[in-house]
Amino acid sequence: MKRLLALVTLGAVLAFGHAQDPGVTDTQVLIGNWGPQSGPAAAWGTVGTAVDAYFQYINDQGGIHGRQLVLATRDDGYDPARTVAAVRELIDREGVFAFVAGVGTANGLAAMPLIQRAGVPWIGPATGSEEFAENSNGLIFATFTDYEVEAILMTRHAVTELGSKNIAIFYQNDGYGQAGLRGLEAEIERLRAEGHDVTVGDRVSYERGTTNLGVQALRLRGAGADSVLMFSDPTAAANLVNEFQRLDYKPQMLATVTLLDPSLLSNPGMQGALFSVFLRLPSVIVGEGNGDPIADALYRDVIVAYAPQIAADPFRALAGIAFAEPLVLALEAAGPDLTRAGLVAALEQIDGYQDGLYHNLSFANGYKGNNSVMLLQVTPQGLRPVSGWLEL
Amino acid sequence: MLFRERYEHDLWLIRGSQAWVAAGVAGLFLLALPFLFKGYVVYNFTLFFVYALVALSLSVLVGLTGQVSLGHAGFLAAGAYAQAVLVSQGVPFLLALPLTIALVALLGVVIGVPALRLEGPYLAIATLGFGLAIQQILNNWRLVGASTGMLVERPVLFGVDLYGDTPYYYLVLAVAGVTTWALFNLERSHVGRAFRATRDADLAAQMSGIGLARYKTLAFVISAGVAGLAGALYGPLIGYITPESFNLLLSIKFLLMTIVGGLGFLPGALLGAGFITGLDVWLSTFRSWSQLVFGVVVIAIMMLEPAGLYGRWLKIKRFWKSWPL
Amino acid sequence: MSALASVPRPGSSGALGVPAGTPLLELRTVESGYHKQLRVLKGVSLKLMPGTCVAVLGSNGAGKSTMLKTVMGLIDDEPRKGTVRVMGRDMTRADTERISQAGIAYVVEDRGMFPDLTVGESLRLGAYHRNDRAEVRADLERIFGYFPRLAERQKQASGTLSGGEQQMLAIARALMSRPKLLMLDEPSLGLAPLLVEEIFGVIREINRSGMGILLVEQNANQALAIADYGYVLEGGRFVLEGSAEELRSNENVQEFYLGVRADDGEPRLHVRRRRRRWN
Amino acid sequence: MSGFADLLQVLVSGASVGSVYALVALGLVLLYRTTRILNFAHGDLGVLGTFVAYTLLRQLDLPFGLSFLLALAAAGAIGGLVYLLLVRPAKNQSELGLLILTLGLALALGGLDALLFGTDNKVVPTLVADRIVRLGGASLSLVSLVTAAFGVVLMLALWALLGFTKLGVAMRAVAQREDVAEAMGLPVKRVLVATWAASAVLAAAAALLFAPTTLLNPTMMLDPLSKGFVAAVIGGMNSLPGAVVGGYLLGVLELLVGIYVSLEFKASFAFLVVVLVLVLRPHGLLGRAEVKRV
Repeated sequence: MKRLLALVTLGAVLAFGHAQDPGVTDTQVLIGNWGPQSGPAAAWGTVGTAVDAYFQYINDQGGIHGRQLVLATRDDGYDPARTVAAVRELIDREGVFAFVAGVGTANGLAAMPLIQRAGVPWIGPATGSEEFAENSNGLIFATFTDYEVEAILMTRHAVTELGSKNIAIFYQNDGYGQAGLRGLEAEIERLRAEGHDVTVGDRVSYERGTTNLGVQALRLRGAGADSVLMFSDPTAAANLVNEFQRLDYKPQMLATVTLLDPSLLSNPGMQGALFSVFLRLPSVIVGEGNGDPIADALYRDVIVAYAPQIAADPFRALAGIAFAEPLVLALEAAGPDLTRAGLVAALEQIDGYQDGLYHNLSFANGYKGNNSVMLLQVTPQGLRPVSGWLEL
Repeated sequence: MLFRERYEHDLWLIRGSQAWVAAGVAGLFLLALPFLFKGYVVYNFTLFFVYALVALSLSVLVGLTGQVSLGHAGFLAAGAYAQAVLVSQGVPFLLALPLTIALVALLGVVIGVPALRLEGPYLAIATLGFGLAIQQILNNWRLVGASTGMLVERPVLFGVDLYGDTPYYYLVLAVAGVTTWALFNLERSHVGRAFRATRDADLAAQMSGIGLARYKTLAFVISAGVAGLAGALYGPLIGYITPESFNLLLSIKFLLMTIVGGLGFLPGALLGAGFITGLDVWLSTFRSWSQLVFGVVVIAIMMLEPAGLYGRWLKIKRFWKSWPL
Repeated sequence: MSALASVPRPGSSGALGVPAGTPLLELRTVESGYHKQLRVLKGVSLKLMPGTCVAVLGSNGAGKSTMLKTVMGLIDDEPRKGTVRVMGRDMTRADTERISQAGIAYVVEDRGMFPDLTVGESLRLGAYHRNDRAEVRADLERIFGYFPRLAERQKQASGTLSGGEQQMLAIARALMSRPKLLMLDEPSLGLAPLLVEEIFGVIREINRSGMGILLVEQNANQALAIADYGYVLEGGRFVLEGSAEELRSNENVQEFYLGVRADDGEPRLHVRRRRRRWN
Repeated sequence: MSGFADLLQVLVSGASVGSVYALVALGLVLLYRTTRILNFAHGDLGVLGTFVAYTLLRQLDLPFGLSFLLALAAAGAIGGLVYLLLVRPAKNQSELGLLILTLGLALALGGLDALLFGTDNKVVPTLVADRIVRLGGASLSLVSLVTAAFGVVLMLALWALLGFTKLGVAMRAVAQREDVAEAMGLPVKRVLVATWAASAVLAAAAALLFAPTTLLNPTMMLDPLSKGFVAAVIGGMNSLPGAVVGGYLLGVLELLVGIYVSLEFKASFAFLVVVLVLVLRPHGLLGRAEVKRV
């Protein structure tokens, strides 16, 4: 046991005694990432591909302080056990400097203790769970507007702007959907206290992966809700909307950013629905000529140019870039002598940054870098903004 | 020794001096492993031990008694959650371990009794349903964090904090080693022979006085208990459990392990668990190709070697032993 | 039985261009078995001329069924040695389908019912490879005339038939393919003696209508009663062959297959089992 | 929820999903009773067929009906090839080994779909433009009615094939006694190819009918496949009418449970039904015990 202890101490001395942090050489920075490239959630593999494309784009511009960005990405098949394995390997063997994106709430929660123990910064978890920012310990920098905030902002808009009296929610029975439910209930209570006449019509859940959603549609129609918040995945939403049409039921739908899927936008049943987004959107999503110029440029120069295979999934692709954006900003700001401490300090300096995909990126007041959403409406001409940037 | 010449040969767990040397080398390698490799290798070996326990438990059920289960992730989940809840209620880790085994074994009775009446595809689909049902129950059970899941801490045992890779590796190695040894012995005991008899000829076994129902249920109980034990080790290993993790794909992987390894041979389950765990690690860098390659590898094994990897190993061994005969 | 003449006649052999005097089936030193390791047939040779009925006698495990399966090409990669010729053409290790279409029909040992198929469906299945619909219908009518009981049960599931009816259906189904050679594996198995009489009567009439018959039997009495020629199969070899007459009069055959006891006067219980000595 | 209109609504919605379950179950049972293979690649064969249809529609701009038919044909061909290239060469495999083979195939096909067609969600148009038909206070969608009708047509076609054609009768014969069928000189190999092909066509038809109500992606058929297994088991793995009954029963019961009992319970309900049915009738509602040959 003594010898073991000696070995460990020696290792620790070596690690801390070293001038430079792992993953950094004079010519490159190694960044880690995981995501499902196989299995039921494989669509989210797009995020990793987009980050890789973004890195290549940056590298072709000369890299950052002469260093090339290299992405080491692992497929975890959405299985937390494999996420843990992948993260260990990325830390121990690959020696990554930082993590970026990383898909899945459960996967992220399983990886979080490892990442924190190793003191690796993690930028832009690709999930809207609030857990990551709340347990940041100065290492995790979240940019996804969390689901609860999203629900609050959507509810507030429905009641104060659209005059909704009876709001129901259709949610996936998991952390994501339940965060939406919490947000809805909290905001309704607050609004009622303010004197608004509004009730929660019904809380209708479904289990992830199920496809027979006729009951949910019948229940929502039965509740007579004039607005329905949708905290589901695109497949379930498509199912539900098709059922709505069959039942001839047309509530005002308010959908989360997760539902911003091209396939759903083209669904005739989604006409008039509102989508909340936390990113600037390109023309390919909102319709020719309506796109934000920053988003348009990134879509064209990064996605179409470097990863055309994911161009059909523009939202997840841009989200990938968005998760990596603060990292690139901070690497730039941290200067040529790159250390993890330096990177974290640079990240914490980001305050009110508006030139990227976010409306207002700020880590000055906490590790939730982004708390704003914008609502867009599906019209025959494409997505049209119906609100400015809403913030808590 | 090429052929078994006496009945006692069947009773030896390890045959011949070469085998002893091989087993010794393997044992030494496993003991020294944390000093030779980095943390992620140690982690993957620990995960392999846990999966090997599940594969063994499934091999007892499928290989020895011929009852299929497509829901073993359910037993793993039950074990992981039972252990986590017990520990969070203040039950010491080592005491929680046997309690978990007992609880999950009890669940095995609950599943095993109705399973008596089922066979073939009916049992496969019913157990598949069991796995999904466990997932759904956990997903809606607020006490265990519902879909959010539970954080699982690693224990401190006898003053050693098992937080590190190495101490936990040794704990799992010890538990898995003892369990494997026990199961290998079980296979050769009269219980093991009775299991096989129920598999090979229901009718004949019944006539020769083997209580068919008793042994079939017993197999479920043992299998569930061992899978539950694996679950109890799995939770602290990953550090975080959610119902989502114990999905159908995991159950399928366990079945793959037992069958790819070689059905009906317990060593085959070990080989299969090692193979599938390794394949996952290897394929994690394959990006979008990983699933296709995984599927093709499985197909290839099943087409080329009906008896699985262990069958191939036996053939190679026989070839070299009889060479140049 | 007035329906004698109405049994489907084998297709005129001249049409196939098979010269007269060519055996329907000829085995030359055939060796066969299972899984490459087990050798069951250890070199058997047999010849079956058109229109004749040949019986192969043998006890359990002698290799009778293996021989028929080998002829039909039902055992993969067998026969390992020797040749099988059907109507002069080499059919060694050929596809079962091809062998069947060359004109051999095989009635398996347990009668091989498709329990859920009706009698009518089973019979039409026998004519699977024939496209002459009118002829098939005519054959069906003729066979119903021949087995009136099957006609009554046309719409009945074949799994619900009695044992004797199932055997009739098995034979009728085989006839529907208009074979030139009918191979029967123990048609008497598990049937009451009266039924056995009836079935063998039918087989004889089929034979008289010109169809070759290869009959594999343990019931030597019945088999030799209708056969022209016979072989005795033991341990994978033919130990004796000859005309039905010769076999019937052979002492060994009498004792071991016909159940005629050699009258040596000694009390039965004390008789040491005699060793069979062929040659 | 109460009243006749609502009940009618439930029945129609349930029957629409039920016809998808029934088609899936029918394909599974057709294959199982002939080959004793529990085909876990069934859903993925269907998805592949749907991707073919999608490609023909979107890339080659072929008319809808033609794309649909060509996709069914392609699925049939793929099913036949699966038998010839994978299952037949592995004939020394045990039943469980073959099950694993189909699991491997399911993973491989899913991976292939993701590589060839992408993992993003795609929209497959419906057979007819949707319209709401009012009936006794319930609103019925034309698409669900057409879906249900098309499902029934396919089932009738299968019934006709098995009952009245030579090939169909041979398929049933091979299902009952493959050894005898072979000894009779029936073209067993071709019959098995046809069985695999017919099963794959049913899978593709189910997926094609289902795709418009959801979104097309490589994992689209996961849930309908597991429900199809449930329906098949409820009805009896060797009974084709059982598969149809099981499918519709499950589709309607699921909705009733969701409305009158609990939504959270709905998803695991299917398997509770399985356990209940199997405890009472271990071989399904219309299935029969398989005779063990000793």
